[in-house]
Amino acid sequence: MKRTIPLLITAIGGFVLIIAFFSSYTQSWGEVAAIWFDILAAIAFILGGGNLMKIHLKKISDRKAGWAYSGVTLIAFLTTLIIGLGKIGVNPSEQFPDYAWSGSYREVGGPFWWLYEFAFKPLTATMFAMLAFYVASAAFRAFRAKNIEAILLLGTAFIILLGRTYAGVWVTGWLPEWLEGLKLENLTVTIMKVFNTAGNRAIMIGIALGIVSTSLKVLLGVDRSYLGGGEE
Amino acid sequence: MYEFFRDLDRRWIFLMMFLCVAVPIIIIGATGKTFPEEPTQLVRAVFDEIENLPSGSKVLLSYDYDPASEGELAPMATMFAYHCAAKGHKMYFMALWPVGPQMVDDTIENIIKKDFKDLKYGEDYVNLGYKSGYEGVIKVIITDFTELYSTDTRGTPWSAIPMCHDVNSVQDMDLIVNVSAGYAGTKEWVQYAVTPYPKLRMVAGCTGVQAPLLYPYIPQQLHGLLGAIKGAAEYEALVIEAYGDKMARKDAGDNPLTDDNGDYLIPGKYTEGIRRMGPQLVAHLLMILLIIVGNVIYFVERRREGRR
Amino acid sequence: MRKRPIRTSVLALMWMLCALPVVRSVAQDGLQAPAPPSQLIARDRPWDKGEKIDLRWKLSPDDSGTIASYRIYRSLTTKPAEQDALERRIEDLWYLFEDLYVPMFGFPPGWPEDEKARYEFHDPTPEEREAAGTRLRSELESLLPEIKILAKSQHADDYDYERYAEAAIEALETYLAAGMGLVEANRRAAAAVKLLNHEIPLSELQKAKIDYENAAERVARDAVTESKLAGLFGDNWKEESEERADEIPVELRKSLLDTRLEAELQAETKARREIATRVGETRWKLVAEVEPKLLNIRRGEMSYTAEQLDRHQEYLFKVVAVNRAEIESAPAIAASPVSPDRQIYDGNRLAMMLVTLIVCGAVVLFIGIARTGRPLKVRKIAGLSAVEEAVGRATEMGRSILFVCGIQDMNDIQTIAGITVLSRVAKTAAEYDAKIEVPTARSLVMTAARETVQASYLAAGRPDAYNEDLIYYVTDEQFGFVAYLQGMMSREKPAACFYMGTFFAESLILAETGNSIGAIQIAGTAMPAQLPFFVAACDYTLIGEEFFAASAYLSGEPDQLGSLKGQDVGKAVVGIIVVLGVFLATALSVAALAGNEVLAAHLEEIVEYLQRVILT
Amino acid sequence: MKKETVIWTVVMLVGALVLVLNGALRGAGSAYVKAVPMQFVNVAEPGEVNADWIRYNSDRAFDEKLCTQPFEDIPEDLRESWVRYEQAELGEYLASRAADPNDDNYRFSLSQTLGIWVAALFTLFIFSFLYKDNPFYKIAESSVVGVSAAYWMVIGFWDVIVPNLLGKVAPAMVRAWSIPGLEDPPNYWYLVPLILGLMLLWRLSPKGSWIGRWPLAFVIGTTAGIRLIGFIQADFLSQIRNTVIPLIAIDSATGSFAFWDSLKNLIIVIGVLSALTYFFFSVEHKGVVGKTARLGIWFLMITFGAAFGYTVMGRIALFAIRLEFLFDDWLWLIDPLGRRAAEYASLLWPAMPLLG
Repeated sequence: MKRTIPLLITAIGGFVLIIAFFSSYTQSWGEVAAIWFDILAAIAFILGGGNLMKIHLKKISDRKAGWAYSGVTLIAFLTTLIIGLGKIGVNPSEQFPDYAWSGSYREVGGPFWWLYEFAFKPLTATMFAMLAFYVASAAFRAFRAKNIEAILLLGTAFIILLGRTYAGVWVTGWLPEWLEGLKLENLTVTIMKVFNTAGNRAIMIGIALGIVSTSLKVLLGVDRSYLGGGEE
Repeated sequence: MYEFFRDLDRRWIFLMMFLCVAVPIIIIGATGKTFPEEPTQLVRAVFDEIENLPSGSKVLLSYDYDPASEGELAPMATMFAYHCAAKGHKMYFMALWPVGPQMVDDTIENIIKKDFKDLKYGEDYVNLGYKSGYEGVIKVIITDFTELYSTDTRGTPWSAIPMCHDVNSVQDMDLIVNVSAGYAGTKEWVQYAVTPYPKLRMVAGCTGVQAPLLYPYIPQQLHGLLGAIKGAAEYEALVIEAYGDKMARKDAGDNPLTDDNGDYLIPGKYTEGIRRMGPQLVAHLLMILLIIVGNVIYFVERRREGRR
Repeated sequence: MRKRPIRTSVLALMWMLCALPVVRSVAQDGLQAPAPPSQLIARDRPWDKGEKIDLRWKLSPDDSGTIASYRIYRSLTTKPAEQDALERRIEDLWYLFEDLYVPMFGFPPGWPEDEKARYEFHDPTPEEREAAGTRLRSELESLLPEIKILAKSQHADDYDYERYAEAAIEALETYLAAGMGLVEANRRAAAAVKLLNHEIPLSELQKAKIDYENAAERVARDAVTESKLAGLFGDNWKEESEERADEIPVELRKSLLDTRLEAELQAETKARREIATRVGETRWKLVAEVEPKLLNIRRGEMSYTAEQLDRHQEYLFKVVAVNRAEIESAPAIAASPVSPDRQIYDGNRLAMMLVTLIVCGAVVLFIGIARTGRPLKVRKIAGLSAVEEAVGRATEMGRSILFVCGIQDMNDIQTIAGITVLSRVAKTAAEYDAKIEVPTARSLVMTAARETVQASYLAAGRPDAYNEDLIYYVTDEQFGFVAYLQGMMSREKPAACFYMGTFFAESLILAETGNSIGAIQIAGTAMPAQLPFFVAACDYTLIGEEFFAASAYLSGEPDQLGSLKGQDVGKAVVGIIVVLGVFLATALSVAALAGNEVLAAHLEEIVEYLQRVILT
Repeated sequence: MKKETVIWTVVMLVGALVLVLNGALRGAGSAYVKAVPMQFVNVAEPGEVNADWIRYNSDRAFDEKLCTQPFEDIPEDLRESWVRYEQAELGEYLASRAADPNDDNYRFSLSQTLGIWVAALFTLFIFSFLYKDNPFYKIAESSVVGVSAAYWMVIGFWDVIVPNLLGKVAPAMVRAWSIPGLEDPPNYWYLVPLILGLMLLWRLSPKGSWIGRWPLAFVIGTTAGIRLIGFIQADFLSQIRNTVIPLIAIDSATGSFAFWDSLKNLIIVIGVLSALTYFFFSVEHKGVVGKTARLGIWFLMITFGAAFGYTVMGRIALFAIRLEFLFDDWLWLIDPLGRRAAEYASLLWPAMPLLG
């Protein structure tokens, strides 16, 4: 029972949506399912957020190494949550000035906006920016011409890197007109349009097939690891 | 020497990267000097597409990005708006991303309201705003705008916007300009607007990550593409070349100011891409250098091992 | 040796294509109107969503060289007359409500004095109230049955607004029952009628009317406002006046209001008069302009499918021929109006359904074959044999294993695939008694991962070793999650890192951090943009389809391996279609180059069918 | 180790001193706002159920009798007002002060100044990880986890739960509370996700946690169904369609044979087919298949190289923007946009002659 019903739910949910796609009347069911999923995911925040609080509270109460940082996390979490859910410091919306709760929780100038603009955004954007450094160290360490495959990878990257700056123009700008196709900036375009297109297409077709077969395995109950292993 | 590089602490690489970006930013920021740009074919195609339309053509500008990608895309958005305004096109702004309208507003405030004071809202440009539904929005407005856009962002009814009177759908546009940071964006515009209606013309500006996936569409479905900051910089160079006198800072008598070399003094907001190409160029050279050094080490290593 | 006959026959075929006779038409420009096309037939397109109508007509008898194209028009149809009349009555009723409100009930308490002046009403006498109330009541009573019919009609059903009609009827009935005295009942009834009025979809003709009126109104308004405000603020009066509203003198506000109302009234009257003169004439809308192709000319007829129609409307079509001098012929008009019907099955997707059946069928078939116990041969994937090695090494070193299932939610197949890989890795880890840590970026993924890992420990016979707290939620934010992972990895130094799922920019941050702590890293993703970073920085990478195959490999169960064979059938299908399609497309351009237009036209039709119908 | 600590302490102290001086003497990192009064008037007709609020100073206001009097004279229940603060530049602030010293439309903003400093410090904290893991990074890391988890929860609540769940199940309540413009009638189908959600939360109870598997099964099943169809339509078929290209291409302008395009098409077709061969699972990569698969790998490697090159561009731009934020908004080292008056433009002016 505990395992059969979920398997049935999975199979019925999936196959109904597949069949619905082919009928004029039911084509929108897929979108409805997507909205329902969003709602489920939003409700699941309670599980995730609760888990987050539990872990950090435990660290603090156990006085584990670095428990003070757990304190920072908790304070940041609760402050943001209260300000955001309570729409603190937010003015009403312009269409409904007499409804106190009608304003946007993200209103520019409000406390939640402040947290977004001066904490969330710089922190995440800086994490993103660290990639510039990692890209450099990866280029130094990993791009070694060990074999033909590696040479192709780094050679292409090399051409693109050069071709996408003014340096590319310097290096090959002297080429005569009949060799224009070999100018770095044009070579870049050819690589992108021909080789890159072919490679990407094959990957995409393969992925689509992989997804079809994975989905089928899930729907048919061949692969049921998410429900916990083979045995009943 | 060889040992030093072989066991190089990656923090040295980090430091080099930092310097390669920081120093050019400060030098360029302080002196205003930049590298020259040599526009490539694709960027020229974008420029020509807008430039060759007769003045007064209808251009749909869809700004599908958010603040996270502003660095790469805002210069393009700025330039697209400037170019269309300078050429006298009618601009219809819209967005498929929830924060897109803010990006549009920024552009309107900083470019149109400051430098094109005689353009009138509703007659020369309009901000149609954001509608949710990703590519679904494109599928609808390709045949009928009013089904989704009954009003603009200010709440003006469609029928009360003068420049919308002879517009029923995207098909009435002479050109689609898209600035895109991902889904939904250029790919969806190509798939759901240009592919089924091949008479439509479209140019786009996109982030570096997206560019490889868009090349397959050029030039049949996508008539020009600005790829990442480099594309933005080249496009800026082209527009400055064509409209430098209009764009330049003005003296009291409304004459354009020039520097010692006779080049126009262009306000900083129009050279963002060009300025950013400085650190970009130096950093790319560093990357190339790193790849070369890495390989030299590798070959020396292999030879030494072979000798053993 | 074996291939030569094929090559020879292909060459022979191409040679034959080139040698076929060439048809050319002589262009002849005429200044007279061309002869009209004939026998236009409009029919509902079968098996569609109820938005398409098929048209078919015989070409104009004129020389094909003179006809440039055919223009297709459809009428802007109005609704049935009764429907229209009823709508107008509801509209009138709304105005009546508006007009009667104040005379009946007087002004609400606290209404400002000068507001009263705005309505030009006086406080009504009891007799006036009585009379107004009676009139409203009788109007309503006579209209209510009709509204009820409307609410139950097919029309309401189609447009999905019967709930509004029901609500309106309910409110109106309450109103009639409550008598005239209740202000609140009156308010609600007025709102109900307004709602009803608002919800009835407009016909295209009505839409055009309203647009026209609005436009006239706006022009009149701007004309009045601009002159006055421009005097005050200059050219940029619109923006300026909004920013410096405080500076607009109160008298100017007042005079603006008066002149504007006056101007609007005049404009509206004028617009109505103009529209009145146009009503009754049939209005046509250009749908498309199509050029006849060579095959159309040979067959003497053409077809076109009008799309994006409303299945509740009736459409009349006409087709005219246009010659090279842009002169239109007399029209061919379809015999009667048609409206598109909706069928239960969407025929557009027939080809897709077949493809789905073939691909899915192959997978199911091979799973079935595998279950019969027949041995299946599949090749090795390098990265997968490393899984066990990585887990083993972590155990040896006494360090943990890190497993990340991407940063997307459970509505992404890659996450599900990542979880299935997790189940195998967790089982191995349980057998080796290694600690496995699974931070997740989504709450639902945490839930699913807990189920999975718990089951794996159970399957490995070590349910007691399972620790729920090692599978935990961090944050939904991509870079928040990465910031945490980066710090955690550099502190705890896991010996093996698995990245299996959807990754974006964080791929390289993870891989580089993992590299700096010397962990064995195995990645699997189907994100083409991130693959290069994993390929460059990880020890093993499962590229695209390999990633989905991984769980089948790791499980080693025969039916799982069967699905891989099924996938290969899918790839073979791709290969066949591509080769066939490329051959046809090539033949098409060879024929075109050789100037064989007839053959080219036939081939073009086939290639188009392949691309537009089968592969959509 | 001790020496390193000393060096770092000295560096940091000097840095902090410079920052404080830069902030105190030049005002670096300060932010300004413009106060915009927001005035609204209810111009609903009598008998209208809903209020109809308009900006007192908008275009529409000129059509309303109520707006022909000074705002203060409008009855109190028919008007609402507050002040909105827009971001402004130092240049505008100084200009308005110079024009009229009593004008307080432009103001110094303490909260946003503080914000800029917090943002700048967070930026530095994160970058400090590049040297090595340290307490500053840990503070930034803990903050970002806490703030972002809550941020997404707030978005989930206001953008999903309220409009898509409560707004469907109990629209009257939502209308009276936070979305007055909500028009939809109740749609009780949305009780299904609500019930599924509650089943999911059942996990929190000690007993019957298996109930939580039902919603999970629903999610996974529907996902599998939607993606199966979606990928066949969008990726599988459309990519095959795009590969149906002639090996002999025609120049559309002249109508003659186009050699280079033909070659490109040939390479694309070969590339797609050979890379697909690489993904074949049934056959070992030996002999002809092995060679074809090898060719396929080459195509894949070129694809990866191209993606790498392009992505690098974006990453460097992102880093450049963080530095611009630090140098421009925070330190006032550079001023490429001309946002401040000349005397605030650059700290580097003594070095200008050297830089040319």
